[in-house]
Amino acid sequence: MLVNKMQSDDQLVIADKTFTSRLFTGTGKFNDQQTMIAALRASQSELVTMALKRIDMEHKDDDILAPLIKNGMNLLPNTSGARNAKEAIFAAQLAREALQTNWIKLEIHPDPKYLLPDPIETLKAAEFLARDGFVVLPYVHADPVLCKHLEAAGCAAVMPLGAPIGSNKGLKTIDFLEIIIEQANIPVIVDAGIGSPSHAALAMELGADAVLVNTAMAVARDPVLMSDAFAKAVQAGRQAYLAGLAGQ
Amino acid sequence: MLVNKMQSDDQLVIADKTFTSRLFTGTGKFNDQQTMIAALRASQSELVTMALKRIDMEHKDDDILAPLIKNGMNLLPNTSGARNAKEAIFAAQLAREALQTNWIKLEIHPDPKYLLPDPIETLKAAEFLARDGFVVLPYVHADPVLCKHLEAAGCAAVMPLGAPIGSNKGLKTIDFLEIIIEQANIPVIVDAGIGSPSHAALAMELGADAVLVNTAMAVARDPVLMSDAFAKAVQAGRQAYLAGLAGQ
Amino acid sequence: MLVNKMQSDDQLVIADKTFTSRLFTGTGKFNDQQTMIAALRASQSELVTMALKRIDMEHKDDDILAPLIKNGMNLLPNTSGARNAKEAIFAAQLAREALQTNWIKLEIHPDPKYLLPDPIETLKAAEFLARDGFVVLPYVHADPVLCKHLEAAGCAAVMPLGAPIGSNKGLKTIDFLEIIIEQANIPVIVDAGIGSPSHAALAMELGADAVLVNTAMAVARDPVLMSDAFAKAVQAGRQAYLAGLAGQ
Amino acid sequence: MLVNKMQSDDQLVIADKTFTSRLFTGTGKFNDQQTMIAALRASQSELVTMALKRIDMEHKDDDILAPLIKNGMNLLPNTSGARNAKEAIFAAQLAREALQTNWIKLEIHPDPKYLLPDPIETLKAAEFLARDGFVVLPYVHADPVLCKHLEAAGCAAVMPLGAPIGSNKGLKTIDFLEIIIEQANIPVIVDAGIGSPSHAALAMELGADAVLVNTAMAVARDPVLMSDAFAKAVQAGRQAYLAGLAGQ
Amino acid sequence: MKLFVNERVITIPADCNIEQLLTLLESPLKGSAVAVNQHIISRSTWTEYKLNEGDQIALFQAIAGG
Amino acid sequence: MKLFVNERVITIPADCNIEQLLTLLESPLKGSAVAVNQHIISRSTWTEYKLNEGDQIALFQAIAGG
Amino acid sequence: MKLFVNERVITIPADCNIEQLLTLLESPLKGSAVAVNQHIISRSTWTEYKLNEGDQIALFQAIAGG
Amino acid sequence: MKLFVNERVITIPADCNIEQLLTLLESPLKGSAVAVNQHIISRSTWTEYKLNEGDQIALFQAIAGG
Repeated sequence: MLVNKMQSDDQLVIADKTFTSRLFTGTGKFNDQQTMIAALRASQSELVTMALKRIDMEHKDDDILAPLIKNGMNLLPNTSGARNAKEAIFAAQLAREALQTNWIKLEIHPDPKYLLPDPIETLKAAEFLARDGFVVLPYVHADPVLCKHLEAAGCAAVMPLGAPIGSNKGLKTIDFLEIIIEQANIPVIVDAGIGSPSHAALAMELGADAVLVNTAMAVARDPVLMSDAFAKAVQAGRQAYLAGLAGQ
Repeated sequence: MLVNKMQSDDQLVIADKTFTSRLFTGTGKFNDQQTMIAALRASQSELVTMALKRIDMEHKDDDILAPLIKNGMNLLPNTSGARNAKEAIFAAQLAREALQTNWIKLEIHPDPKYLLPDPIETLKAAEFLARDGFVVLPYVHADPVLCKHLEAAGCAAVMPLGAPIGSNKGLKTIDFLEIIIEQANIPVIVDAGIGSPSHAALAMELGADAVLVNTAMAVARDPVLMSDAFAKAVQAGRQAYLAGLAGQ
Repeated sequence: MLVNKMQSDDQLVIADKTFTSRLFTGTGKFNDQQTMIAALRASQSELVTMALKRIDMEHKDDDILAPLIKNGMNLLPNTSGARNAKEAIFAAQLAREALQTNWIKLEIHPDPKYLLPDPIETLKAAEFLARDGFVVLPYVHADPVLCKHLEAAGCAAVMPLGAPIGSNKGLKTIDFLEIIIEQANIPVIVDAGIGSPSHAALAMELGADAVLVNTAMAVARDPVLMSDAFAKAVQAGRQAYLAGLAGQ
Repeated sequence: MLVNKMQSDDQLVIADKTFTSRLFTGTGKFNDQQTMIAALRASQSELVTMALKRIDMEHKDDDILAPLIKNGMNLLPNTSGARNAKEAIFAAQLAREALQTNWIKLEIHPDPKYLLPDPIETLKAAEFLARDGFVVLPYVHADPVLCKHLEAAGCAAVMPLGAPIGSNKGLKTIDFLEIIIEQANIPVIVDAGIGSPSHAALAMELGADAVLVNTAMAVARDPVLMSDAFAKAVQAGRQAYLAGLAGQ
Repeated sequence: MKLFVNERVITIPADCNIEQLLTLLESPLKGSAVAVNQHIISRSTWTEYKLNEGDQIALFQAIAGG
Repeated sequence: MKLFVNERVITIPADCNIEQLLTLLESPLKGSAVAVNQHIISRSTWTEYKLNEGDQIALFQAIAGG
Repeated sequence: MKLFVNERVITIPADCNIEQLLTLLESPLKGSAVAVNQHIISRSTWTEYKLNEGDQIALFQAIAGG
Repeated sequence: MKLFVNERVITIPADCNIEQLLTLLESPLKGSAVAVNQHIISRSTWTEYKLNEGDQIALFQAIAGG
């Protein structure tokens, strides 16, 4: 049948990995680990972000790694907390050791209020990390020229934002996402701001290759049901893109 | 499992019928009947609209009825073409005879350019038809006060528009749809203007009880794949509504 | 000079009156009468709305009438508070006696929360009042078909809303205002929801004949400065309409 | 009177210059020089952009300089056409010689289709030019972090875009303009995309210090009338900002 | 003579007309409208219209409003 | 006997009822509705309803539509 | 032997290597990364890398995060 | 003496300075900028700066622009 054929054929390749699901997820802000795992399973996500932090010797965190790996998810450590290229590079190298992966979500946000990414430091770190063998996925403003620079620097994908992290405002940068998608030769993953399944579907309809969702799942009243909703919405948006939406 | 449980329990009741799918569809504008049937099957829709017209004795139309009924779809004849209450009532009564159903999608649009509904004539016809035993689903502007009048007149649901028919512009009336949904004691079905799965998901996230889609499926490059996309998007939006979206 | 020539020629005619200013104003919600008069003067408005109420024998209101008339403003009494056609007709007739004018802003809003107008009762009252010699300006939803009915009923203008009264949300109905303006043979005055000068300018750029502003002026920190801002914005929008905006 | 008092006090200072008008203009795309001068006069603009190009020995251009200077306008040469920092620096230095001003609008856009600015090269050039004694006004994406870098680099103002140049789409970056304005310690001038007076008014209502408009004036059917409309809209938006807009 | 003005009982001299009533009540003539027993009384007849015992007078006035 | 079906003149045998008419016209019974001289004729009476000379028959059918 | 782990003073036996340190601290090997005096130490050398008196150890662990 | 102005070959008298060149070319002094062999020549030295055989002159002028 046509639909199934489409789905099995339509895979996303980034660097050495092939993804069937175009919904990437984060592991932050869930109430507890059990809910997180159940939600991530419902999302069918194959790539989940993680952070790295200095161990607090008094209050050790749960082991989050084992259940993720057990469920077959690929890990995408991020450099959150880094305020400049130097800190981000250090964080990336630590993450590589900790998680034994050369994939890195490069995040540099000097401003603690809106957590918006720094274009200058991000490009600097991306150039270094790409040469250092990393599969670099930088979180950036929806700036088409910057995205071309990052592509030239050897990034494996770009992750432009839809709206400030955690704002749930949707695709406020839609006019620029369209240009980025039009011009990119590497996958475009819309990150940040996606607050509902309809936002995720819209990003996919525009031709984004994937979306990354975290807050909207984690803080829902029912995170598992919400994650399943996102999974369906991403499929719906992708299929609509492939099926050819009529113009307005 | 939670997700399945939710889905099997979450049914929409209108008058004497119970629906599992919240995606209603139209049968217009498809390239051919075979594509239409395949698309409607992919949509999983359980209620499809039809029109009625005077038979052209020279050029008879295909029998569209048999395959729809064979596929278990409920029929919702409309009164399209009616320019006032009198014509709409006559059309409704004809449709009742032709399709042996007392369900009617009441459409009265005097203006041929934008096909916008007439509030005055629609209420007049709705009052008559509801008393005459019809299950009346009126297509209306997203006018909250009018919707309350139609509810009082005995309509089984209201079908406010998102944007002009066939425009694919999405939920341009969103501020008023929210008020209608807040105030209604009967199901609210968003009709007209839904041009993509993300639009459909958004309508469901707002709390609409169902959506009606036609043009966006029929004129897609691949109507079957698009219809499946709409099915998923409607489920996604409904689940998100039930799972409790976080605020912005 | 071109600009001045344009301004002196470009007048708005409604029934028997000619207006140089296309900014109509309301008199509600000002902190005190002195501020109100100063703000209305700054607005250069030539038509101001008023309400009518039963006199409270214990707490008599200020005489608001004298200063308005002294400043050369035309009065537009409204029927606010009316919940149906009968109450609105009575209110209009009272207003005619009280203010010795046959102009009436017809407002019928049964719902106390959003104050949205009732299309059915408004048309009924408009038909009666127009035959009874009133210059009827009905406040209505941005419903193009209803506006044509009101035009046929003999209304002197239509006053479609941009957003719910007092919401300051701007032109949420813009897609339908454009259709109303395209189809109307009587002046179109955008009422309700205009919360800032940019909203007022936008309405005029679309081709609206005038706007009515109240809340945004009255509740500003500096109502006089704000009213002057609205006066300029309305002129700016009107001039842009006349000067021919380029498409996007 | 309050209004006049406000206007005479409310001046914009950038580097060594004080502006009464907050409408900056461009000189491109006018049909002829006479219309351009008349429009710029009507706009009351005190700062106008110019470009620099290699003289075509066969087809010499009109002397545009004399009438601008005669009308008391300050000149803001731009570096348009520069594709990287090196070219922009060279262009800035040429412009300083040609126009005997150290003010420069720094524009670097490698992509000829959308003319979007390059954040990396722009910051590099800005750092150099600021140290070289220029009053640098960089045209940039609405990227708050980049704007802070440019401020630190010694720029006199930042000029974030509302939408791609010449698109007339308005403030598509509004969510980020608000953050830029909130965080900036130097003037914020919204540039590019302002297609109508209502857009200009909106930018000023947000708290922008000035706007730059060119295409929308130059390609209007009546550029003089349109320029006057923009002058009024900018004043309206500024006054509304000062007068304290009520929230929605 | 007793009658009702906006639901309150008022005592006035017999043979009073509407204009006299308004004056008694210190109510402004301008900007006012009067209904007697639900019928609006035209301003032009205020001096002729005699009020009766038990009349229900509704007295309205223009106020600030949107 | 002559009558009109959707404005066209048709000649049919006398004493014909509606169901017979539809059969003659090779028109499907299902999905159809019939009005005679502006009155809608219920499907349940199609076999009883005798047509007369000059009757104006309007014949409708369900088609695809939005 | 005294050294610093995430700014806290820790006393451990001399000749301890990184893997032994983690075991002493009951810290998981998996998902962890270690820097000694600002230099990241590759996991493959943890059993060889001898710690010295006064070393500044930074110990990191993967946690949930957006 | 031959040199290049905006890629075109021009013949001018020897010992010509920049200001003289502009005058010969009937090019306005105001609003112009000049680079010789990629170096921008300050307006204040235009009368002193002697041009040489084969110099690459780039001549710029202010024009209308956004």
